[in-house]
Order: sequence, then structure tokens, then C-alpha cells
Amino acid sequence: MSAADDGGRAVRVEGLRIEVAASGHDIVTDVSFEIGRGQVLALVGESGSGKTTAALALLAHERRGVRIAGGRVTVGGVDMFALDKRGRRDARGKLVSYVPQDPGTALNPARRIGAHLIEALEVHDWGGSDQRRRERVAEMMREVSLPDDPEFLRRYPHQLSGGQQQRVCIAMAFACQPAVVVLDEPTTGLDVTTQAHVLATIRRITSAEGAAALYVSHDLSVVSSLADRVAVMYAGRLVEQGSAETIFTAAAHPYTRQLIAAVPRIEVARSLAAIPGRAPSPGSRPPGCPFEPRCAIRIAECRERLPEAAVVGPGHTARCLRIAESKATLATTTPAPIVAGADHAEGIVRVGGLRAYYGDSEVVHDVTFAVARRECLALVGESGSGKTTVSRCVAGLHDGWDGTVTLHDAELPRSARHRTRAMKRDIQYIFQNPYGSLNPRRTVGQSVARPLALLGEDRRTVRKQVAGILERVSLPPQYAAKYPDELSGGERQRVAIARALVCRPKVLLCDEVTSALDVSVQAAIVTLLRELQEDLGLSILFVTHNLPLVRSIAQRVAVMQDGRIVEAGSVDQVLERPEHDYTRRLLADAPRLSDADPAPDPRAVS
Amino acid sequence: TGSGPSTTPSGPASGNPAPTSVPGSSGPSGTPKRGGKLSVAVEGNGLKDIMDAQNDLAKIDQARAVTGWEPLLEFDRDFKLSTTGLAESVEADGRLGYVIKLRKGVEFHNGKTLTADDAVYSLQRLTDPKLGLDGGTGLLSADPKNIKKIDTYTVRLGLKRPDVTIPFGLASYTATMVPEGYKNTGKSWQDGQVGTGPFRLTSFSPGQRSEHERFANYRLSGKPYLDNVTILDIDDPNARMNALISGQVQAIADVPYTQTNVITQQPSLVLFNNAGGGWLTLCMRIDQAPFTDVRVRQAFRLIVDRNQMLQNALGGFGRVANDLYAPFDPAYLQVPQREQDLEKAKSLLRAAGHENLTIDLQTSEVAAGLNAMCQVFAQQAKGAGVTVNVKVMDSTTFNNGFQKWTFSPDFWGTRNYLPQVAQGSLKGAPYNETYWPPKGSNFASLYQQALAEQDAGKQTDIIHEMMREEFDTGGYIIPFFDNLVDAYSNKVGGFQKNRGTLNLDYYGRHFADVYLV
Amino acid sequence: MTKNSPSLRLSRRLRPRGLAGLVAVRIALAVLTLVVVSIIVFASTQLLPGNAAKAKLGKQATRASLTALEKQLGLDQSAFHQYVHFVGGLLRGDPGNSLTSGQPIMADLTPRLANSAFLVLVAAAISIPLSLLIGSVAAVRRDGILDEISSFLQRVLASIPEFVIGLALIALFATSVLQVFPAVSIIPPGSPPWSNLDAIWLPALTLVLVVTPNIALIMRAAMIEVLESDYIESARLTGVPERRIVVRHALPNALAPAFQVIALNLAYLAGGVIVVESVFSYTGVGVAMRDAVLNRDFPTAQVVTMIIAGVYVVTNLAADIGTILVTPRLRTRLA
Amino acid sequence: MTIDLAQTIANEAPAPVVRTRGVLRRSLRLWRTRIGLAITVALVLVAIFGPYFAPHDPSALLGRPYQVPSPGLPLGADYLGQDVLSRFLYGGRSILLVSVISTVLGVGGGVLIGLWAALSKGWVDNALLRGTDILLAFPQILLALIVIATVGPKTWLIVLTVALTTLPRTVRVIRGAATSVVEREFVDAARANGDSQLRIALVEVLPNVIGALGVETTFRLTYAVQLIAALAFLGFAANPNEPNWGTMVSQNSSALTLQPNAPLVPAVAIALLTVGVGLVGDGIARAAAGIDRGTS
Ligand SMILES: Nc1ncnc2c1ncn2[C@@H]1O[C@H](COP(=O)(O)OP(=O)(O)OP(=O)(O)O)[C@@H](O)[C@H]1O
Ligand SMILES: Nc1ncnc2c1ncn2[C@@H]1O[C@H](COP(=O)(O)OP(=O)(O)OP(=O)(O)O)[C@@H](O)[C@H]1O
Ligand SMILES: [Mg+2]
Ligand SMILES: [Mg+2]
Repeated sequence: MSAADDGGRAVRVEGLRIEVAASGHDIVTDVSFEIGRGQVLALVGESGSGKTTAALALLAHERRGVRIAGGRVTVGGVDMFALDKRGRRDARGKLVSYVPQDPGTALNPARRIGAHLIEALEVHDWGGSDQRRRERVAEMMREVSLPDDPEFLRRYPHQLSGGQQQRVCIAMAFACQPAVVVLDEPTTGLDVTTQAHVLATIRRITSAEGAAALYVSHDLSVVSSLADRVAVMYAGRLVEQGSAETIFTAAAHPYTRQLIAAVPRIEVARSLAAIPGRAPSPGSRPPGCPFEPRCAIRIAECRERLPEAAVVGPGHTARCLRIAESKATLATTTPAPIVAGADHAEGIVRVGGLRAYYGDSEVVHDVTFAVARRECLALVGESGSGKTTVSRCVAGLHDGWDGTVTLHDAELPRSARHRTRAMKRDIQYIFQNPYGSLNPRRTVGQSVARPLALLGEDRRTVRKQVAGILERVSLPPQYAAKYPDELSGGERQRVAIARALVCRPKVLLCDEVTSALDVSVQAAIVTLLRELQEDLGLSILFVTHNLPLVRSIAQRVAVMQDGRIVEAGSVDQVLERPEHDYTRRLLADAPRLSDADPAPDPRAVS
Repeated sequence: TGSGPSTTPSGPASGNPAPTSVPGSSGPSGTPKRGGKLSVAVEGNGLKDIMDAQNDLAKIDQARAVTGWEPLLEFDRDFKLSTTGLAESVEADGRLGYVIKLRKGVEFHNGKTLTADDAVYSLQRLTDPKLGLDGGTGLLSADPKNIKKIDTYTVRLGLKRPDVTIPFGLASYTATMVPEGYKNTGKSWQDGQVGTGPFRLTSFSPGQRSEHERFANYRLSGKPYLDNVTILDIDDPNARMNALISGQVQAIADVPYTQTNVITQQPSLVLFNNAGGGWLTLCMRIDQAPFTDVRVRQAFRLIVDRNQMLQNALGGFGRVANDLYAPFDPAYLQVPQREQDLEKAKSLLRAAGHENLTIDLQTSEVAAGLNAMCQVFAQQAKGAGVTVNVKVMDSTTFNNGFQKWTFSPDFWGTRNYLPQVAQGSLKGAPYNETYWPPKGSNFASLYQQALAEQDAGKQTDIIHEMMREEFDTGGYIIPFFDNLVDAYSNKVGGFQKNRGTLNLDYYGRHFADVYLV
Repeated sequence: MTKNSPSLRLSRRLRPRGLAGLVAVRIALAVLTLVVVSIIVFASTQLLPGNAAKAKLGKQATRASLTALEKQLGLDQSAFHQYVHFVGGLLRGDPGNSLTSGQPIMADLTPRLANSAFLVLVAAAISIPLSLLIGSVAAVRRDGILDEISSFLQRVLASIPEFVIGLALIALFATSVLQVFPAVSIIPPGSPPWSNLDAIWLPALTLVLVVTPNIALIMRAAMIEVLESDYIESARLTGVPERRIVVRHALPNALAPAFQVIALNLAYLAGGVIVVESVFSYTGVGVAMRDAVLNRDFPTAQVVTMIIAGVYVVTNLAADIGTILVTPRLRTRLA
Repeated sequence: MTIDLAQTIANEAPAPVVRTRGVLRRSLRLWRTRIGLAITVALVLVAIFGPYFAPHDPSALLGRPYQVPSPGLPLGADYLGQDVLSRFLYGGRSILLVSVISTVLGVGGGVLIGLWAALSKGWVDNALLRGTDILLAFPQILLALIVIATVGPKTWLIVLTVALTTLPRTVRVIRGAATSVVEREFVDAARANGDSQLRIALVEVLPNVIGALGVETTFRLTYAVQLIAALAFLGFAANPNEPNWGTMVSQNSSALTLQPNAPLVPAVAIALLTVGVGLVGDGIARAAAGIDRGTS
């Protein structure tokens, strides 16, 4: 695989087309890009845009039900699609390797870590001798900052933390010194601190091993610190490509620009701009520009013809007919005053001396806080710090706790089962995962109406109120008849919010309600919550590990570590002048979007 | 002194229904040959299988008993008494005793010679009411305290009351001679199970099998021909058939009546069909409603289409009967055959106030054909407006309710009339299912007279009077006498037809006549 | 508000740790199950209309003989006393005498146990590897023509009552069509079951035909689930050869669910022998059970029930421990 | 208290909850489901409407035992001389009725207990599982025999016994399927609303285990038919002269060579019924698995 004539390129993808085997609908259409040696290319786009599908084509791998229908992939001078079965197998792991999204399921639970690593070398007969391979494994373990002692290698995957598991996967991917490594959202499941460590590892190892990388992500801020180049994917096509700096500072495509605008910034409070509509799924993609239906600056022509990739600058292309207008009119940042008048005097919910247990272990220790009317309190902290537990205690969903929780000065029984109707009505909970919180067997209308029915409302009122609340969360009334699996993630989360709001609660408990969503959808949900808070005077406890998001939604913030609140205060104060070490570390680890043209560049129009 | 009726050889009862002739029952010809091993499958009783020379509960126990032990008298192939057993003669000694002369030089399996001491012990054991042995059921009139040795080979059997049927009792296949001190200790059969028969028991596993070895000093010289006999307990008739067909055994007892064709279709197998004197019956308790009314009993007897019942329940392997038993008894009563008459049955029931009668018929397949007989009866009863609910149950439940069921079937083996009455048709008889005789009847005193009557002609008159009463008002519905239908491989010879009481020609006359070709 | 009482926490802390501890807990639970089973089995006789003495005497029962036998069988004692006696007998291996034969139950049952155990073991030894193989192959080639046909056939086989299979085999191999195997399994008493191999073919084949589809179908499903998992895809993307993936990566993970099904099927075998032994008149505990039920021989039925329940409990225990051993997550949690 | 293996295994590979809407419909697209359904429907029709088409009274004595087919007796006669065809046409009802009723009872009870266990978790769950373990320690046929030995072969008893042997298996399957469902947040949402446990079980959880329930019901039904037929074969039938496919097989099983129709027609009917139902179950299972895998 000596790269004789690849002109310094590790990867070259030309006209890649991938379709659904059964229907022939394109998932990925006409995708071309190159990655230079030692370079990191970020492939970004929202969920379902085809990133994973395209990335796996680098290994000439088709997922079940998917077929590579055209194009060429050359890796290190080798035409991947021309290889026979055996050739592909040899290439995988040796010439091009893969780091999956979820290390928890990607490692065989029945095999030891060492066996995984050794096997990655052994199947390619790397190094020639077992001795040499063992040395290489130890070397790789050090490179990914894991212990290299035999005891650690004898562990099973479940005995490692998520971050450690991901680092094992990375070590496996780089073990045979491949020309290119494909990383598919390797940090999505991890909390910020772990994510920061893994990103640092990737950065270090790519340069140390001299490998090129294709980094797939939907999170622009993660990519900004890592990528040399960025390719933006939308509905199976690359709509824009350029160096990282260009993309973040001078994006040309309306989609890219709006995507950037949807990313919350830790430095400044701003309202997040959502992209209306949703991305077309394979089979329902329009013939013209796929982004046209959602584009703010579309013209008639956009619908008729697919724009060619236009060269915008050196190494920067975009598929858009309206590049100039895009740069001129679409802001990528919208600073806006968001601090509303929270009524600090009136603490509606007060939590005092809360201790929570799972079995015989105490996981929340003496937590005290209050949320006032029309106030949003953000509860932040790394994974496992007890955020969810606290909010579940308040909601009455977890009954292993001591302490007091009061609502309007009335002490709440421990479990929702023992609370009065009014108490249950006043405190509503919105779950992290909109895919899990709606019963797939019940229609949107049924789900939303249920709390009302429990309050004993009659049929007609219920129906009217359901229609009203759906409208309030910007869903058309006919959605009442739909089942959750017909909705997008954002729409589902809106339904969940509607269900929570339908009986006019005083307090909303939101547990990572946006973490399963794309940034553009997250922006819409955050905007909605903010409106509700303003309009209805809601108090919100907003649990998140996403610090930038805190800026955009909360007035006050409490930082949790190992079950204790270590710092609390106004958002500005805590984020700008953190006092506790832990807060500082969290802030340092939070990914930032290397900013961005603050305002439309007037020169670009001409 | 006149000899009892039983020792007087008499011809077959003239009016006996002739046995149906069945094809395929010709055995192989050829001269007997020494040696070889025979495996026989017989219906057993699982763990209830017993080994007692004088007792039996199931057919397999009979097979074992006759293989190793012999009674004093025997029935010949015409069901007449013969002195081919262990006694040279049995003579009446006044009205209250019999003198038994033993055959000399008969040797037990352990080398001991059969003497009067053994006979006294055997007879005392048989008549011991505490033991309740099957072999004693024909000796109820015997006085256990009055069994005396006269000399080394002569014994006197004293009676409590006159009884001319004693010789029949002595010919029962379980009324065998055992050595003095014989016990059914169960566990130690190895030591105690000693007899005079042609084969010596060498092993016995209840529910499975027993092994028998040729007894070299058997009293009939040259016999037996076989070296070994294995008697297998195979309960399921299909399994027995399959074992025969696949060659695992050479003979089986009791081919299911409906499946004889399976045997006849196989050229290598012989169907052995014997018209015996056994009978199947439906028992009506005359002391319980609705059968207290004689008209109901009469109506039920008129319901039966005996021929159809014979065809459908026994596949034709039997002879139509006339609600009377003991067909081989010389005194068997000849009366016109009772035929189905549904109209008359209906009017009798109407008269008795039992129109549209509904009745349960409790049954269990404790003998082949019983359930089928009940089902056929239920079907035929519909014609007379009687609803019969056939309740089939397991044998244990059925046996537990024995003599309690108002209406149930039963089966009986071959006996002459008076011994049979003693078993089942007298107050206090061990198996009186119909609670015969009715109040006010002189049936019992007639029986006593008949027992004491030594004049054969007079006795016949008394018996006819008894049978007439049973024919007119009795509680039995006896539709047919069943045949014993067995099968064996054509590699086996020596089985001969008889009117006998046991399967496979009395198990090949103790398996002494059987040989392999 | 004291939610967690100290005693509760203490008891949690006393939870046994380590593989040995877990196995001890499992064994304790198995014993507990057996105790409850024995209580149920014992209680079932107490429910009887009429008691064992009556069942034994049957036709000849008289008041005097009944009382005498009741006394002899200990039926005049309290229920608790009888239960203790019952369990004591079981533990001593001398559970008393059969009502039908009057002989010690174990005298009849011991050789039958050997026969049945041999039959079940032969059937298991054939069907378990066979079904694992069929299941795995079907999973690897799933939705192919081979898989479709084989799982269709297995579904059909699994649906046919075992006695129908047995009768069909007799007709096919012993009587009507061919006569290569004996139709009836005659094992001479006193000889070990393996000395009569030809007696075992048809019953064993019947059991194999009944059990194999059940295990194979589950194995197929488990294997498919594993083959669909991310880590298998990862292994493929690391360039691991397919054969190695199936054998080294997938199989160990599919074994845990397979163990559970195998245990269930072994337990089934222990019960299914009742029907199959009846079809072939095989001298085993199954036929003993059928006869005991027919004869109302309660002591024997109780012992057979306890034996079969014991087999179930033990195979389950073995499967649980096996599952722990092949599932590192469980194994190491205990370390 | 101890870890529950089944649960741990289930947790290890959290199967995505089947989008059950459509499982049944999707299963109909598979050829095996269609064949199975066609067979089942045909036999159920025979069982229900057969008696109206029977040429004779099923217990009338119309020929000699095991008479071979003739124009009057198109399938010949059975062991008693009854018409095999008429008895076949009459004989499906009771076996179908008894197995359906006992399956409904057993599966119904099993679903309730299984959901209860899954929703309760903790010691209730453990206790219920132990209970099923104890029941499972008696193989189906054994439990049936014990009960019959105690009380005798009564129809209601056979129904209850079969239901009782069905129950623990259903409990396990439903509990297994439900454990991943009850972890999902919509159950918490219902709890937070104050819904009753029963409502959560039946309205929120049950519809999400419909796939598993469908498979389980069909399998249990085939086992019920098999068990009842096996009991009849062993000689334990409530009313042996009632025309019933199970008893027909055992009563005539000896005539395999003489009059094969007598045992084979009902045996094939039973086998087809169980095969048909089993194929439907298999189809549902495959459809559910297909949805799990994201393929069809
Ligand atoms: N086997 C398949 N059959 C049909 N459609 C499929 C199949 N696999 C994927 N798709 C569709 O292809 C599209 C792209 O999927 P892909 O997983 O590549 O997206 P992605 O960009 O990686 O999304 P995510 O960010 O959620 O991982 C999606 O709309 C998906 O529904
Ligand atoms: N069901 C449970 N049983 C036992 N321990 C639990 C359980 N759920 C959570 N924990 C433990 O409680 C602690 C707090 O968990 P919690 O889910 O509240 O954290 P979190 O801050 O919400 O984390 P994340 O950001 O990952 O959601 C953790 O150490 C976790 O391991
Ligand atoms: Mg993806
Ligand atoms: Mg959380």
C-alpha cells in the first residue's frame, strides 16, 4: 500500500453513492472528498444525513440493507471497492480502521481487553511475533494514556469506564498503523471531561502515528478544536467543504451558517437560532437543493436544479446558488439579552438537606437549593454527579431519600404515589430521551391527554386543551393522531413538553432534555422553553452537562460534584468567575466553537 | 361311594354354542425338538406383579404359577377333569370328605419328593382365610382344621359342609402343591420358590420379567423341550404386538380383538384363537334403584343386540350368550336365545315408571373389551330411550369402587355353574356384584341342595331351577362368552386348542409341550 | 424521615460475595425450591379422597384391616410428623415401600433410574451439540434457503406431539416399513442399560427429534442477536476472519441464553420420558410414574416427582452457574 | 436476594423495544405466517363447523371395528365400528376449546403476574420468580399426572392443570420482555402522573410486549394441544367416548397398519393444528426480530 502516486493524499473519495438495497433510494449521493496524510477531516451534519453510511464506505463496508451503488474510494492508493472479500478483510484494520460511536457495545463483553488488542494485530499478522505484538499493545496503551500492565489487559470491557473503553477502541484502531482512521462520533456518549480527554488523545495519536482521520460528528464545537478541514453533509450530500477556519469564520452555505448559529456559546448569552422544518429522509429528497424547503433565502430556482459545488475560496466549495446572500444576511451569532426578570424573592420549590440512596449507598449528600418563580436553575456536573437523582427525588420518582422538598412551603411526600393531585400537577418532569418517554403504542393525543384525564376533566375540555397545548409547542393539531415513531426527535420532545404543560404546572423539571437532539433542534427546544418560562411564569430546573447551553437558558446555576453542590450562583458569575476548582475544570473542558464572524461580512456580498 | 360329579367325565354340554371357527390358527407341524429359549409377553400389572404359587392378581401371575407349579387335578382340553395332575385320584369319602392319593416319585425343584406332608401344608395354606389366596376360592367348603395325612401319599380333605364341587377347586391352576414351609416372602424367592412344574423360577422383577429354567427331573419324561422361558410383563397390547412383530418375543397373550388382522396378515405369525368359557357382563345391583324393579332388569337385557355387541366390542371373537354363565357345565340350561326387543324394553320401563331413564355406567378397561361393551350398550340403549353415561376411569378407582357401582361391567373366567355361584351369586360370596339372590328367593337353599346332591341327574334339575331364576330375573347382562386370542411366531410349536381357562393353551400346558422349530 | 432502616442496610451488607458465595446462594435457593416442592408433593396426598391405605387395600378393605394398615403406614400420625418422616425417608434414600408391590420403592426405581438417566443422557449428548450446530449454522446463513427450510422443519417437528413421533418411528423402523430396530425396549433387569444399546435407539431418537428443534431455534435466535451486535460488526471492521468471528466472538456470547434453554430442555427430557417410555415400554422412571398414577401408588409417584423436580433444580443450578462462568460481567462482579 | 441472571442477560444487550404497531401486520407478509394461518383457520373451521357436515352420529355403530373405507364410511371405522369421518368432524371442538381456554387462562394469568413482577422489581419480583421456579420444577406432564392422580381426569381439572403449567413459562417470557419496557421513561411518566399500577401494566406496558405475547400465546397453545393429546394418549381423558382428536389417536393408535385413517387422520389434524399455530408464532417472532434488526 505504498502511496506512490496519491499526491500526499491518504484518502480520495469520488462520486460515492450509497442506496437502500430494498428500495434503491439514495442515502448518500455524489460525495467526493480527500484527506491529506496526517490530516483530520470532520464530517458534520445532523442526524440521518448519512455520515456513518458514508464513513463506513471508506472500509468498503455496507451495513445490513444498504448497498454501495457507485463511486470510488481510494485509501493509501488502494481502490477499496476493487478488492475482493479477502482483500477487504486484510485492508480493514490495517490500511483503514474504525472507531465506533458507542464503545460500550463495540467491545465484545466476553473477551478481555488484551485479547481485543492482540487480535487486532494478530489477524493482520502485524509485527511477525507475539513478543513484538505484546510490545506494541503496551506501547498503544501508553499512547492512549491507559495502564499497560497485564492486570489491566486482563480486564473485561465492563470493568472499564466509558472513556477508557473508547480509548481501548482508539488504541485498537491505531495499532496496525493504518493510513486512515475513521472515527464515528467517538465522544458522543461521554461527558465533557471524558470527552476532552478522548479528544486530546485523538489529537495526539493522529500526529504521533502520522495517520489521517475522518472524524464524524454532529457537534460543531467538538470538531472545531480537532479538524483541519470540515465537510458539511446534508441529506446525503456534501453541501460545503473547507478548512476548519474558513467554515467557522466564513461559512458560505445557508445550512452551515444556520448550524453554526444554533450552537450555544459559553462566552456569551445568546438566543439560539433554530432551523425550521426537518431534513428529508432517503426517498423523499427533493430534486433541487435539498435544503431549499428550510432555507430562509431560497429562490424559485433552488427548487428546480441542484446547485453544483461552487468554489468559494481556496479549498472551499459550497453547493448553493445564493452564497453571497447567505453570507450577507444570515448571522452565525445572534447576541441577545436573555436574562429575564426572575422573581428571586419567591422560592417556589425548595430542596433542603437532600440525601438520596440507591440501596445502601448514598449518592446525593446534603443538597440544598431553591428555584424561584419564573426562574431557570441549571444543575450541571459531570456524569454520575447525581443530577438526575436530585431531579427524580423532587419529582417523586425515586423514593430512597431523606431531607425536605417543599412546594409553596408545603412539604412533599417522598413518592409521587403519596402526593396529592395538585402536587403532581404542579411539578412536571420532562425526560432526557424523547424516544423513551413517549409510549410508542399510544398516539400523541392520548399521551398528552392522560394527565388531564387523571385530573378528571371531561372529554371535550380535554380535546380542546390538547389542541391548544400542541399549538403552544408549535405542533399542528393533526399531530394528535400520530404515533411517536412518525415524529422526529425534536417533535417528540415537543410532545413531551406539551404533556408536561397541559395541566399548567408551576415547576418543570427538565433532565438533559436536549442531549439526544441535534444542535439545530436543541436550539428550537431551548427557545420554546424560554418562551414558556416568560409567558407562563414557569420555574424550571434544567439538568444538563452542557455548560454553553446553560448560558442560553438559565439565570442561576448550581454545580454538582459527587453528589454535592460545590458552587452556586448567577450564571454570569459562575461561568465567568468560577470559584471552585471543579467548576473551572468543567469550564476548561467544555468544547468551544472557535469563533466566528460576529456579524455578516459586508465585503462578502460584493 | 359314588364319585362326585366332577370326577365323572362327561361330554360337552350338548347345546353349547359352537365356537366360531377362526382362520389362521394352525400351528407349524413337525416333531418337538429339545432346546432353545422362549420369550412370552403377557399383560401384567406393573409393580403389582406377584410371585406366589397359589395366588394371582394378573394374567402374568398365572403364567408364572403354571410354569413352575401344578395342582392335584387338571382340566383336559375339553374342560373336563382329568387325573393328569399331582393326584392319582380324588375320591369322595362320604358327604364330608375327599381322599386324595398323591402321585409317587414327583420331585420338587430342590430335589425333595412330594409327600402327604407337602399336600397337607399346601391345602392348609390354600384354605387359610387370612391369606385369601386365589387358589383357595374353590375350596370354601373345606375345613382347614380337618386336613389329615393318612399315609405318606394319602391325604384326607375334610369338609365343613357337603360340597361336590371340591374336585373343581382342586383343579384350579392356583390350587398348586408347594413344599412344606413354602412362603411367599417376596424378597427371598430365590430360596423358597420351589414347585414341581416343568420350569424352575430363576429370577423375578415385578413389572418387568421373570426367568424360568428347564427342570431336568420333571415328572413327564422328555419334557419340557425348552431350556429357558422368559415371561415379560408388557402391559400395553400394542407394545406386545410390536414386540412379537419385531421378533423380540415369540408368543404373546391377548391380541386385541380388533387387531387380529395384523397377525393374520403376517405369514410368519400364527393367530391362536380359543373359544373359552369366560364371559363379560354388565352387572346391575338388584338392591339399588332402578334395578330393584325386576322390569328394569328385564328391559335392560332386552336392549342388547348381542350380535352387534359381539362384533363391535370383541370383533366377533366370542359366542353370543344368553345371560347365563358356565357354558361348559353339563347342566347348562338350554333356553331360547334372548333377542333385542326395544319395544318390549320400552313398555317394561314405562310400566316400571322409568321412561327416559338416565343412568351412569362406571367402567374401566380392566379386561379387554369392557369399555367397548359399555359404549356399545350405551349406543343401543338410546333405542329404548335410555341415556347411559359411560364413565371411564382408571383401574384403581374402578376397583376401589368394586361392588359399590350400581351399574358396571365385569369379567369372569371359565367355571362350572356351582363353583361360579359360590364366587359371585350368593350372599357373602366374595365377588357378588349384583347382590343376588333377591329377598324371598330360595336360590341359596337350592344351591346348598345342589352341593350336597350326589346324583348327577337330580343335581342337574336343581341347577336348572337356579338358572331359570337367573335367566328370568337375574342382575347380569351376559351378552357373550369371549374367546382367548393369542399369537405366536411360526417358529414355535406345541400350542393346542382347548376350551381352557387360560391363555396360550394353558401357557402351553406349563410350557412343557412347547418347542422351537 | 429515615427511609433506610439500619437493619436493612446491615442485611444488604451481609450479602455473600465471591463466586463461592453466589454459588452457595444458588444452592440454598435450589434447596429451598426443593423443600417447597416436597411440601406440595406431600400435601397433594393429604388432599386425597381416602388415603393411601384405602388405595392399597382397594377391593378387600375392611375397617379392621384399614386401621391396621393406616397404623403401619403411619397415617394415624399428625401431618407434620408424616411430612418429616417423608422427607427423612427421601434423604436416607429409603422412602418406604411401594403401595402396589409392597417392596421398597428404591429397589424398583434404582435400576429404572439408571435406564432413564442413560436414555436422557444419550438423547442429550446427541441433541445438544447437534442443536447448537444447527442453530449456529442457521444463524450464520439466516434467511437463506437452508435456514428457511431447516427452521420450517424444526418448527414442524417441535409442534408434533412426542407420542406421534414415537409411533411414527415404530411404524417406520420397527414394524410396518423396516424392521431394523426393536419396537419395544426390553432391558433385562440387572444388566446395565448400555449393554442393550439397540433398545435405546428409537426412544433416544424420539427424544432427540423432540428436543433438538427447541434448542436449535433458540440458539439460532441468540446467535442472530449476537451476530447483529455492534461488537461483531466491529470485529468485522477490524478484519477478523468470518469463521473466527463466529467461533471465537459470537459463540461465547450466545452460549448463556443457550444454557438456560438447554437446562429447560433437560428438565423437559426428564418429564418427557414419561410419554416416550410409555410408547416404547422402556423400563424407566417414566413408566413407573405412569403406573404409579394409574395404580394410585402415591409413595412411588411422590418419589418419582421429587426425583424429576430434583433433576430440574440441579440442571437449572448447573445452567445458572454455567451462565455465570461464560458471562464475564457476572463472573467478575463476584470477584 | 441474589442477582437475577435472566435480567442481567437482558440488561446486557438491551434489545430495542419493538415497534409493535405493525408486528402482527408485518408478520403476515412472511410466507410461513400465511401458511400457518391458512392451516390454523382451516382446522378451526373444521372444528367449529365440522359437526354440521358430519354424515353420521359420531357414536353410532356403523361397521365392524377397523372396517376399511367404503362408500358409506369414506374414512372407514374406528376401534368400535364408529365412523372415523364423523368423529373427526366432531372431534376438534373439545380439544380446541379445552386448549384455548386453558391457554387463555394460563397466558392471561402469566401476563398479569409477569407484568406485576417486572413493574415491582425488588423482592416482589424475586418472590414471584421463585414461585414460577417451583412450578417449573414439575415438568408439564408430571404436574398434570400428579393432579390427575389426586383428583381424577376431569375436564375442568385438565383445563386448570394445563393453565397452571402454562402460567410460569408465560410469566418468565412476559417479565423478560417487560423488564426493558418498564425501564423506559414513559412508564416513569405515567407514575409521575399518578397512574395506578394496573393501568400502567395493561395500558402502558402490555401493548409494548404484544410481539412477545403473540409468540408466547401461539407457542403455549401448541403445547396445550400437545399436552392434552399426550394425556389422552396416556389414558387420561375426561370422557373417552366423546369424539376428540387426542383420544382418537390413542384409542386407534394400534390400527396404524390395519386402518391407518383411524389414528392418522386425527394425529395429522393435531399435528397440523400445532404446526399451523407454531408457524404463526414463528412468523410473529421473525417479524418482531426483523423489526428489531431494522430489516423486514
Ligand atoms: N439499512 C437501512 N435501510 C434503510 N435506510 C437506512 C438503513 N440504514 C440507514 N438508513 C437511513 O440512511 C440515513 C442515513 O443514516 P446514517 O446512519 O448514515 O446517518 P448519520 O448521519 O450517521 O446519523 P446519526 O447522526 O444519527 O448517526 C438515515 O435516514 C437512515 O434512516
Ligand atoms: N438505579 C441505580 N442504582 C444504583 N446506583 C445508581 C442508579 N442510578 C444512578 N446510580 C448512581 O447514582 C449516582 C448519580 O447518578 P445520576 O444518574 O443522578 O447522575 P447524573 O449526574 O444524572 O449523571 P448523567 O450525566 O450520566 O446522567 C451515580 O454514581 C450512579 O452510578
Ligand atoms: Mg451515525
Ligand atoms: Mg442523568
